[in-house]
Amino acid sequence: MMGVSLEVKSISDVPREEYYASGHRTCAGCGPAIMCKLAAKAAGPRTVILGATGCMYVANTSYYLTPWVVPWMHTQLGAGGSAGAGTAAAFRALMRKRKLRGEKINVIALCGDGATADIGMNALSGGMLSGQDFLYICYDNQSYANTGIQASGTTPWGAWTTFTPPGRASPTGNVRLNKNLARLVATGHPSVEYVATASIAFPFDFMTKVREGLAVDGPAFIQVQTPCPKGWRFDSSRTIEVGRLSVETGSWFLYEVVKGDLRLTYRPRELLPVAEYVRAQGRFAHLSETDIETVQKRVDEACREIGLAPSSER
Amino acid sequence: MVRRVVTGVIAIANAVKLADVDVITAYPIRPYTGVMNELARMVADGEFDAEYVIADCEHSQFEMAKHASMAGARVFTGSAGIGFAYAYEPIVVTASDRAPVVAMLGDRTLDDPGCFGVEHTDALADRDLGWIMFFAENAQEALDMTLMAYRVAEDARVLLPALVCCDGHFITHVYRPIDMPESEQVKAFLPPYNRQYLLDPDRPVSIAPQVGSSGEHAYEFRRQMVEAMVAARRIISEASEDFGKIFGRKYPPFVEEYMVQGADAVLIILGNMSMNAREAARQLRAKGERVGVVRIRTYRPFPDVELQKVLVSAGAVGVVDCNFSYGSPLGGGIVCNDVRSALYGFPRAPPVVDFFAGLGGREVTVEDFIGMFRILLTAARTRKAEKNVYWIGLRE
Amino acid sequence: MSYGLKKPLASWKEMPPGVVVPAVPPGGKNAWYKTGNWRIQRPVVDKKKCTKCRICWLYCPDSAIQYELLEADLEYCKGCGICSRECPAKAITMVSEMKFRPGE
Amino acid sequence: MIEAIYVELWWLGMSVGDMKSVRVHARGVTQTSAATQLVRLIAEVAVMEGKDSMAWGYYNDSPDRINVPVKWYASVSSKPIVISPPYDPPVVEASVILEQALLKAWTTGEGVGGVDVMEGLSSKGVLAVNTESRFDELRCFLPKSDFSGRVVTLAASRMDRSLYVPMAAVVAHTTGIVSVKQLSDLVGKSLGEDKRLVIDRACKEALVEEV
Repeated sequence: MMGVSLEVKSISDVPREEYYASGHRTCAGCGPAIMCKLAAKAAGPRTVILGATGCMYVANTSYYLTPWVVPWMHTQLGAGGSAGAGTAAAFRALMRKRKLRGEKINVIALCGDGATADIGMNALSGGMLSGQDFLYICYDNQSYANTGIQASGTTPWGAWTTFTPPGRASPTGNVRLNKNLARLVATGHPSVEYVATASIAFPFDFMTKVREGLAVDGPAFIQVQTPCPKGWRFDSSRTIEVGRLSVETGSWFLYEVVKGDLRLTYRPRELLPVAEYVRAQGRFAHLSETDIETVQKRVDEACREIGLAPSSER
Repeated sequence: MVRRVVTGVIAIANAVKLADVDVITAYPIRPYTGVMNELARMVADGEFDAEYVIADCEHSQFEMAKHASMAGARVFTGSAGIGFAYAYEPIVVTASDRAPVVAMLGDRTLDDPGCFGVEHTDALADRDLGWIMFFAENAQEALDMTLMAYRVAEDARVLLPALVCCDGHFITHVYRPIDMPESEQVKAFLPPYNRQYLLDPDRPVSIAPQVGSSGEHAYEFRRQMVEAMVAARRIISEASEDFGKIFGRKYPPFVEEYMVQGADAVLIILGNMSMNAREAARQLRAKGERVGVVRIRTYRPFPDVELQKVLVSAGAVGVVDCNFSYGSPLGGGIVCNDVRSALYGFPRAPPVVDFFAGLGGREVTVEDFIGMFRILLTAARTRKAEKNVYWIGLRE
Repeated sequence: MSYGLKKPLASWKEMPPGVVVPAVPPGGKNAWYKTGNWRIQRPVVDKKKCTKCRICWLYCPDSAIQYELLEADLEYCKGCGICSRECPAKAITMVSEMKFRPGE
Repeated sequence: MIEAIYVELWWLGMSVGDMKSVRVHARGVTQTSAATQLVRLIAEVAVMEGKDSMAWGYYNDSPDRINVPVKWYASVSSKPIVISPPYDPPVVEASVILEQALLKAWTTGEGVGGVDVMEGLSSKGVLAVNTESRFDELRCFLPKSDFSGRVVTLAASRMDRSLYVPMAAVVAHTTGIVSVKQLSDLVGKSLGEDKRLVIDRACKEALVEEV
């Protein structure tokens, strides 16, 4: 099933139909909203979406309304993996028992980083182990944005959040090093055949990965970086630009792990200094030059580990 | 009809198989685990076809069940004690999403102290969340109630989850003879699960969106739930009658009465303890004392009218509470306070006495029940209870 | 109270059981939540510069840019400016809403 | 029907407590802080004057989103307030617009989105707009209404980065809901003496026009 045919190479491969329509309460310039739109386009009409509590639940389906064209259902904050596994189990059983007919139905759990890396870690791991056929997409905006920007398990070091405000006694902001979710899933769940990272700033790459993840007969996981203008504090027009900077500075990698083998799907020609990414965001405004050097060092290490030449070594 | 000697958990597993359940979500906790062990074996042996999903905790287990149900599958799950408490969040939303999940609860003491003796607090603490609650007395009834639970829960006029509560040890782990229903009978009794709104790409809907937070909609949904419970009363009666016709075992839908005719003292009880209570009543009746027992089979919807009918003419009413409700009105248990509410306002309402008994799995003997009846008979004579609450069998 | 919601509020008897709302029909939009009044600036497309690459259409978080027309649906465009910033041909300018009368 | 009873209760509250309310229209996230501070400031000045007050945001607007029209309120009463805070007071003495494009927020039409800045504005009330334009240039953006009060325009964003200090001055100056002097004292004490100048300038430069 997996292969070239699933690839979205250019805009002409992007379906024109919208399955996530206009009319939702997401921020102007919302990164996760772009993710919803692209993921739904990649998956197509025979898809069921399960949305964990978070912005993409509260902002999308506010006031007893919906922007979804395809079936959608809310799941509890810590239940993305369970929702995916439960729904997929139902479809598998019903189709096998001929109580439900027709083509395969894609099941996607759309959960934020808090819902995935923190409260939903159990359910994520359980879902990945379940053998059920669903795709778990973690849209990672690196904070609990819906509740007003609190630190989550993927909030990067040094970031301002309302739980990690830089102050006189504690000038750095967030001092916890973020969890490496995709690697955690890939390393810890050998039966998961497809794990990937993506970014909305690289939409064709992301859409291809959604299709690859759905094509696997079993659980698959994608962590997609979705810059958040409210939480990261940048102008709403810069969402894609900040996402691109993240990848081009080596602060975020695009890779896939197919049956255990990691492969970068995009290699920046020449990595930019991390300061360009950090200085583009208000949440890092309090960081000193030394702090940024610390960040650069960490990024360099990560680059070396994954096989990219760090920007400082050029 | 085949007669077999099995434990309560095996009996329920057979009900699940007979109901042709599509998805089972499992997580272990004593004393309910046996039902999942048996179902795993049945599925592995190909005795029936279901997706058996192993969950990572009760929260996931009940969430999986809810979502599978909303995707159109007939679902079985279950838990016990503190495990059910761990699933509190999914328990709330399963009902409000109107997912007719059927779960077995092996009633067990809530931690701490860790103890898997029976207590009903695990179920009763969640009595107000929109789950239909049945309390079985023995393995046969547990099997039958499970079939009933699917019939009632999945009825389009109800669409609420249902819980079959079974006392730890006394039902879950004791071998008893049961009549195994035929699958043809079950087919005649239980129509396929079919609902109007579910996760179907051919008929897309959004389920459980956020509603406005300044009071626009949530209130109406609360009222709907109340109506579903009202409908459940009707459907439970209807289904009980059908059950008797098809399977030949007749159950009163809500309360089972024993020797209550002209009784001065009536004990109200849930679950397996009713066996000893009935024996105590029989012995006292033989001595000329007018005592009887009422066993509540359906706790939600609460059998208020049925209890009123039986109890207003009684001299005194005792409620056996195998649960706790710290700081409650008059220090009573959960069942006692519900019974009192149901009787309030009746001009000749009898005094109501609460008997805590059997907590933590402590045995309640026939003699214990005779003692309770004696207290009640005194209260009936004086039309006044000496104390509101008695702790039976407690080391003072 | 209308709670600012112009959609008629149904009685509890009229609501389907459970919290269920119909999906948006294919090709449609959420008619009950229009976000055009979020805009402070609006994207104005210079048709002469536009190369029809459709990058704006791809990135619009509100799916407001129409595929054929390549203009924003002003009933929904929130004026975030991503289209303008990402346009490779620099064909989209953000212009203050105060330059346009109601209905314009 | 319920609405009618509710309005009546509200007026009862007003007659008992002499309650007056102000509504602030702002943009989500970028102006939320200014809107919050504005209503809080009015409420605080009122307390200093020995009055009772409350301030709150429209509950459904929380959490707010970038650019979404949000509403904030302050109510002030010379007697203790005896009714619970409503979500949306049906009558306000002033409608304060922190971002001028909100004037045309009503044009979105049907649905949850429509926001009418004139809604419930008392006929002799004040419409205060943060703008560099004169009212004549803004008139065309407003919905039809029988409003016959005053319109105040002030280029507040340019005057002070806080935005809320000059706009609070405008509210105090035109409605008298709190006194400008008390406001100036509180702001001077809590935000610095130079802010008193902002208040003086705002009162002077605010252009008050009859509709």
